[in-house]
Amino acid sequence: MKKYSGFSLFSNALSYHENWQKIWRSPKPKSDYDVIVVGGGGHGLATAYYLAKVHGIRNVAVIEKGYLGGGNTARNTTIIRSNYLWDEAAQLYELALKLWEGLSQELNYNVMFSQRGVLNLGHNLQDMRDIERRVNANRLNGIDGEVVTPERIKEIAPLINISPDCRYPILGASWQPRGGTARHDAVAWGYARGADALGVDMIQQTEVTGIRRQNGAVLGVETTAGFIGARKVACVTAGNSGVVAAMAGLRLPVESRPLQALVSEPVKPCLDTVVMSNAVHGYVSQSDKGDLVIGAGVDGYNGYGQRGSFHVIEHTLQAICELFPAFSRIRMNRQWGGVVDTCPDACPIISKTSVGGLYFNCGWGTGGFKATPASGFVFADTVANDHPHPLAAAFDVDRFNTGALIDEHGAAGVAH
Amino acid sequence: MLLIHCPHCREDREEEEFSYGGEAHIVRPLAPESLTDEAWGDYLFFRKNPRGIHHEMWYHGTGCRRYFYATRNTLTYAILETYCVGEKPLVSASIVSTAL
Amino acid sequence: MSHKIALETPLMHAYGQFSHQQYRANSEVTRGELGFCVVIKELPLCSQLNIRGDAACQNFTSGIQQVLGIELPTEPGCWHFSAEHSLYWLGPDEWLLVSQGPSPDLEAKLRAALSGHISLVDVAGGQSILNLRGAAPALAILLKKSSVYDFGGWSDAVDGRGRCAQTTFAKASAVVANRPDGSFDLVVRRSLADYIGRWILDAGREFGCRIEG
Amino acid sequence: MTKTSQINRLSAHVCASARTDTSVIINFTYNGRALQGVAGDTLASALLANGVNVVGRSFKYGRPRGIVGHGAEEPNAIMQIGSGAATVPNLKATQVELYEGLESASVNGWPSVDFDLMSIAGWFSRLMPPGFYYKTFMYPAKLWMTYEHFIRKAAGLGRSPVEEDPDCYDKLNQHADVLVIGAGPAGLMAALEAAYAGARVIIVDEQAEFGGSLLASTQRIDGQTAAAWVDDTVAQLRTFSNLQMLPRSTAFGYYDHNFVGILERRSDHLGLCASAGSRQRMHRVRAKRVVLATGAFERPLVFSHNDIPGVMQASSVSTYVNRYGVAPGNQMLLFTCNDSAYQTALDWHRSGRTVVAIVDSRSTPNGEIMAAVAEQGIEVMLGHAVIEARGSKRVKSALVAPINAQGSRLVGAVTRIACDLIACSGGWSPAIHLSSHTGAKPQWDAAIVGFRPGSSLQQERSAGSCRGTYRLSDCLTEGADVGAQAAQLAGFGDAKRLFALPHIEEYGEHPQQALFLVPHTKRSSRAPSQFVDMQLDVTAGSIAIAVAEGFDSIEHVKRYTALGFGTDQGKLGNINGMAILAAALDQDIANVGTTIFRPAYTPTTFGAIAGRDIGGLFDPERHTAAHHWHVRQGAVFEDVGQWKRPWYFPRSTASGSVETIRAAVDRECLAVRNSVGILDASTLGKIDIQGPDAAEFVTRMYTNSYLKLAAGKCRYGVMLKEDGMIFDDGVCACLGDNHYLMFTTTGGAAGVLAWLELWQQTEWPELQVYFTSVTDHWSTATISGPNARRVLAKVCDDIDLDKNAFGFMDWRDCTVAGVGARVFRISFTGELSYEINVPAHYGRHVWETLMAAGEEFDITPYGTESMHVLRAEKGFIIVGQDTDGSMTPADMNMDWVVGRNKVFSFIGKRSLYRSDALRADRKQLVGLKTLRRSEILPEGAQIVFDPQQSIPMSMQGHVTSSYYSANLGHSIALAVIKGGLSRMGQVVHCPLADGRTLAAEIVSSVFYDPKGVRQHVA
Repeated sequence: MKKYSGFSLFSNALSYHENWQKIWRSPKPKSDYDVIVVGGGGHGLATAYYLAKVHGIRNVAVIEKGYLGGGNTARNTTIIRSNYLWDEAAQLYELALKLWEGLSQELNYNVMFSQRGVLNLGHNLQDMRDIERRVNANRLNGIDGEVVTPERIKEIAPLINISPDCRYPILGASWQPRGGTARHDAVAWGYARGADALGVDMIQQTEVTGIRRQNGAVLGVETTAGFIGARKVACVTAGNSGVVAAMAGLRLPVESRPLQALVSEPVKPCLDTVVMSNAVHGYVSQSDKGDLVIGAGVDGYNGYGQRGSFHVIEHTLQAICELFPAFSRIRMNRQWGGVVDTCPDACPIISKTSVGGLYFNCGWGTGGFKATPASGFVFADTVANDHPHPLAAAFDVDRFNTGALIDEHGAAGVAH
Repeated sequence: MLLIHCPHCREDREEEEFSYGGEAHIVRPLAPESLTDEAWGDYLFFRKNPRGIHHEMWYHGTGCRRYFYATRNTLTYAILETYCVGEKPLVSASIVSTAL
Repeated sequence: MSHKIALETPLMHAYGQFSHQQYRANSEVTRGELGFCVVIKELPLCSQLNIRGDAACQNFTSGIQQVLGIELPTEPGCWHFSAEHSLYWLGPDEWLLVSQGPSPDLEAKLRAALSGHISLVDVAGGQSILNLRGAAPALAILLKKSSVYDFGGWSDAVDGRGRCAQTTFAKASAVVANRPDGSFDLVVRRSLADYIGRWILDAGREFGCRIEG
Repeated sequence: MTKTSQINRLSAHVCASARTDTSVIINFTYNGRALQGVAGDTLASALLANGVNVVGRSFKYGRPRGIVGHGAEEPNAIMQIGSGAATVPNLKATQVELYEGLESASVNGWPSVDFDLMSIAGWFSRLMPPGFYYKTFMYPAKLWMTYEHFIRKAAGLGRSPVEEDPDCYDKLNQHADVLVIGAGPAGLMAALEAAYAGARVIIVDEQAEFGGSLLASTQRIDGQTAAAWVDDTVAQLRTFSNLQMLPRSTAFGYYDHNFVGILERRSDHLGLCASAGSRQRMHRVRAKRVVLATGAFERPLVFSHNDIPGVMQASSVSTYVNRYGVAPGNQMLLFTCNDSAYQTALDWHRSGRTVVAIVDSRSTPNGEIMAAVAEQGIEVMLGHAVIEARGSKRVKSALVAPINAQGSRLVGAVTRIACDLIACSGGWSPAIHLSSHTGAKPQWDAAIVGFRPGSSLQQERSAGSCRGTYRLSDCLTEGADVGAQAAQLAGFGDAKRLFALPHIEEYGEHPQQALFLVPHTKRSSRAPSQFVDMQLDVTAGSIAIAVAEGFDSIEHVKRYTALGFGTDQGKLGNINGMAILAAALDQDIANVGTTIFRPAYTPTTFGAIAGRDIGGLFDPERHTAAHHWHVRQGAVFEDVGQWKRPWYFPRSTASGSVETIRAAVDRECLAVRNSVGILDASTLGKIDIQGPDAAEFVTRMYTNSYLKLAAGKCRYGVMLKEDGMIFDDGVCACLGDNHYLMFTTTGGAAGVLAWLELWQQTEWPELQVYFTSVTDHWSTATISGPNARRVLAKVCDDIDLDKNAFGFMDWRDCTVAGVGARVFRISFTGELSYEINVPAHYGRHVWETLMAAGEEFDITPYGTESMHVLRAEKGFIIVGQDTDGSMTPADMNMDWVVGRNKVFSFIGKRSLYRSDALRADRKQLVGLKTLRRSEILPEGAQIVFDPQQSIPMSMQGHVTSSYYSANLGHSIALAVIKGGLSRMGQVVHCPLADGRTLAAEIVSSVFYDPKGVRQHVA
């Protein structure tokens, strides 16, 4: 792999950029592989990368029905944080955050990981109790975070409205300075380039249509390009996980829902952090291009259409205008939707299955992007050793039978 | 943005009046205590979640307060029918696939 | 020991409140001297019963008819009324009965007349009825601002019967019914009456809008 | 009229068709310069009239840019309009109607748009290929945030306002039989036919005037000018009461089930000021049928330096001349590959300015219009192309060369032609955006060299040029037919056309040539920049580089080069970009396909999408009957769900200052324990339950049984979800045979009712039971404390209040303050308590009567905070605070409320036997006493056993509730701790953020009156 640098940029400029190396080969699929990763999104590409890099398993193919990084990787609002409540989740997301902090150098590809901090706002007394509880847990887990006052919030995000007179005044927030955003496409491309350089085959525009099994173990996958053999099949297909699981006669405790987002027209820098509010349902950050990147809540119904309902967008922008009254005159440039696979406890499934050599990594719901490096890291380890990585053990699908759920929905609204 | 025909109000109504009730026709086991953890977990959490024809439940909360069923394509969002509790759907995945 | 009993409807404190803005080119209507195109009138307290029962059951429907002198609306989205009673269709087995003036023995009369699986619940304290009247097109526009329902698709109310729908109103809900005089009645939850009053004043600002008792 | 500044304004007699009124002067400013325009101008036409060349600087290279278009497609003329709170960033000058006093400024360029230091970047443009930032700024890692700081500064267009929006916005929910989008020739005819058929019709157009392309047309319809025909037709539409016309209204998104979002700009054209009405209004239209008549965009031609000011769309030049009476230049060179653009030469010629030549890439065109051009003596260069524009801030000349028939390479010498305006036309692209929002896949049609709308997933049809029908007569016919059909499909008319179609003279046309990238003497990677997407500086060269690097899908190229990501959403650039990519990949355009079209068609104001539901109306506020009394008392409120509940009632002290929350809560709590307090408990959910199977049903819902509960009695119950976790709790009373009243938590009311309905309607329809919400019907005043009975006795004399006659957990119907009431003797404080329920319209009266009656006992109103303290002293839980959706009754030390031997398996029972629910080390509810009694544990503090351990610490639980108890004289806390119930007496530690570690002892969760004698006080 030819290294990227200011120098390589300069030398390529001299030759009118006509001699850049292809970012990845586009090989014809081999007849069989040690591992086939189904799904060429960020998590799948990261899985392939760490299989090759950490475990030396290089006879690997990533099979993607569309183009690499074209699913939720291309559709999310790129927020990165690790301030989760429960130990199991917090440790997983914190591993991700640590990997993010060195990812551009690891991949020699600038993923523009921008640690401008994340605010999670509280609007009522129970919000604040939950924030205290979460931040204390984070601190004792070695994760940065503090509870901040409205005045401090105003310093961090000067255009925010901390007036006590509005319908749901801001009472405080949790603040994780190490959180931030990254350039989503670059993450997929960087992992793909890195994996390709280690010998992983990127098979695009090829759809897996079946999972061939024998005596309870996988033999490979049927695809639109024919059968491809594999000793192990690792499925990382997010919203389509239920569909792929069905190919192996499995059901999952996931439901696929539309999740919508939107961007404004680009404006000069006016928001230098990520602001999230669960209570009023909206989150916003500003990209390096200047767009306000805004995320909505999950739509109420199952849907694979990569479209949601407009009233969800309306509600989200009401929340944004509540938090930032000055943004009311800014305009929405583009809106879109993704398909998120939601679990009952809002935590992922990283798991072996009842089928030998078949593994699933799914159920990330609305929170997958931030976990990309750790998801790939622990899943690669689980696949390589056919045994859950210590940080993945708690996310076995069996928890839905034993009842050992990890409820990251946070505390329910206070009663009485 | 869905427009849903309420079989009780006998009108097309806006999605904002309804809330989604999840997969339809999941029958609660008669003797839960006799089930294994797996069987009970399956009833609690595991769903068909199909990409295509889906029989699902809706609640007309801002309307007649009745639950009813809909057969909806989860890819195109087209609602093929709505029907009352106790009724059977006329459209099923197999019918549609053979129709294609 | 005796007490002077003070009654209070939910919007009483807001009578006389109004919204009014100087005319602008982008308002649909020009207002007369009065300056108010829409008037919200909170109707005086009356008895309200929530009725549940089986519309297919003969002696249920006839029992209602016999006690109230009006036919139970079994057609979805309809309400029937006489000078004394109004019956609103709320659902396939649910109706709202509104009767003018206090009629404490009405529930007892109905219970006596109705047999089988029924439910009668006094909800008079929990709801308030607001009458919206106004000049066209102000009233129609106000309803379009406030609800996703297509009131424009309704046939006009005639004496004794009209259309009604339980639907969204602002971010709350209401039972909306049309009257023969072209005005509309809103049945709203008591706790939300303040909110809905404020909403209508705000949405009706460009027409001029007033709350009265 | 004065023409001091308007050097390009044509006099009225030269251009009679103009819709502008040169007799009405309008003053405005551009970058501080005072300029003049006339009535009917857009900001763009006014700027052109004033000879303004440079209106912006490009995003990446800082190149000077001028106006190229006349509508939504404009990529360059991006303006900051107005100043102060009402300023708006990023408006397209081509869409801004001019008004007196308008302030405009270009959004890029420092120190000025004419001299921009960023243009230095242009010199290094070769160092900025697509995605260059992915390849650089990586080392040293810690410097990235610094690099990024400067990248961010350079990015962005206009500036966000910094003050609250002074305007308001609203919405109309509209329902139409036929919605017609676009009021050009096809749309007008469609609306006419549909309205005549009797359908409810709405017709919208984004421009101030209806007419679309006809407003700038010199064609004659039925012998009159196109504009006159438009005026007649619009007048005719006005006569229909079933038709609504919405000018200045943009359909920005087409959503499922024929829901269309439309933004109407109501006061922007009047000037920027807080309008008393709404500035903009969103129409949420649900239509039975939709007719799309959205027109087409002229396609630019891609040649070197085609971004220099003075290179414009041919149709835009015609529009400025014919509609606005503005000639943006003097010496025009027309570059085309089709017949339609020849009209621009005729228009320009008529305006009295010079047509230098027509450069036509086709070698043997023979359209009828060529004769008309020849008549005017205009030179035509066939088989030639403009390969490069020359000039810096304005075109000075064009390099022209002969090209082969395929338009793929040059076949002769380059000549230089002087001109100051190059009008270009690469043919037309249908505006298929809205059709594509529905998920319809655009279909490439080589015959029209463009994408037609795909087969639709919604109830819509396209008509006119948005489906590739370009001849005016065909547009009118198609519009009429589609309109009549739409009406019929919506249930009106017989789909037959009712209006006679007008007669039109049209030229016979020669086919256009597909020309997407004009060849240069150098290949694209080395030729002077050939711009594809001007707003984002995407060139043909950068697409070539992306392909060379292995990005071979259109989505990858779009994301890698940013093609089409601008605020114009690639209306001009996308098709050329896709075609150039297809060529680079050696595929045909149909294979490469388009990127996905997303709303918004044009940028849509946040405030308009939010509507009125902001500020005080953001979410409904629910008030109790005594709310206004609480307000008058100066209560501080807490949001609980949508309810406003008094949190505490601070008194002003003698010194005039107001009590702190601590002082107020201490006082309120002491009052309840020592005399009597009064709480507004009206917000608790209440559900009336009637029917023969009521008892059985209630028993299935709660963990305990109600089969034997007698009339007049109450019982406390807990509800689980099927996963075994607590989700609500409350008291349920038996009112009589088959009749119950269920209390729920304030937040849980709606959810519990829906939950009951769910099970009854869908799982157990055979159970005969009805549920009715009576939450709002009852106003509840809870009087609590040793003097509660004495207070009640003063206002209630028709029942025996003796503690045995009216026992704990009993209820009675009686008369309170002269009002029929239902009184429950239940207690959430542990004191003698009565919950007095009366119909809400008596609520205020009864509350005030109780206050008067309690005066001698110094009855004290208390709020939710004191309620929380008092119940915590008793160890009563609050669902949602002490539980979090992962707690079973056993975890709450409440096994006593679980009827494990009930006949029927209650909801959630099975889950209590799952292996995880049986773990010994589950978190369990206990009490905590700080070792230093004055210290109060923070709620949410995490609990560890060993404070010395290093991070990460092993956390054993957390504090769920914590207060200072004035009654006990020390702090108390509730917590959930792993295996807590078997750890009584052990000391645990709470390491806090401020560095302190508080130690506390695990004790019983019941701190006060453990025997519960106080609620039985005589």
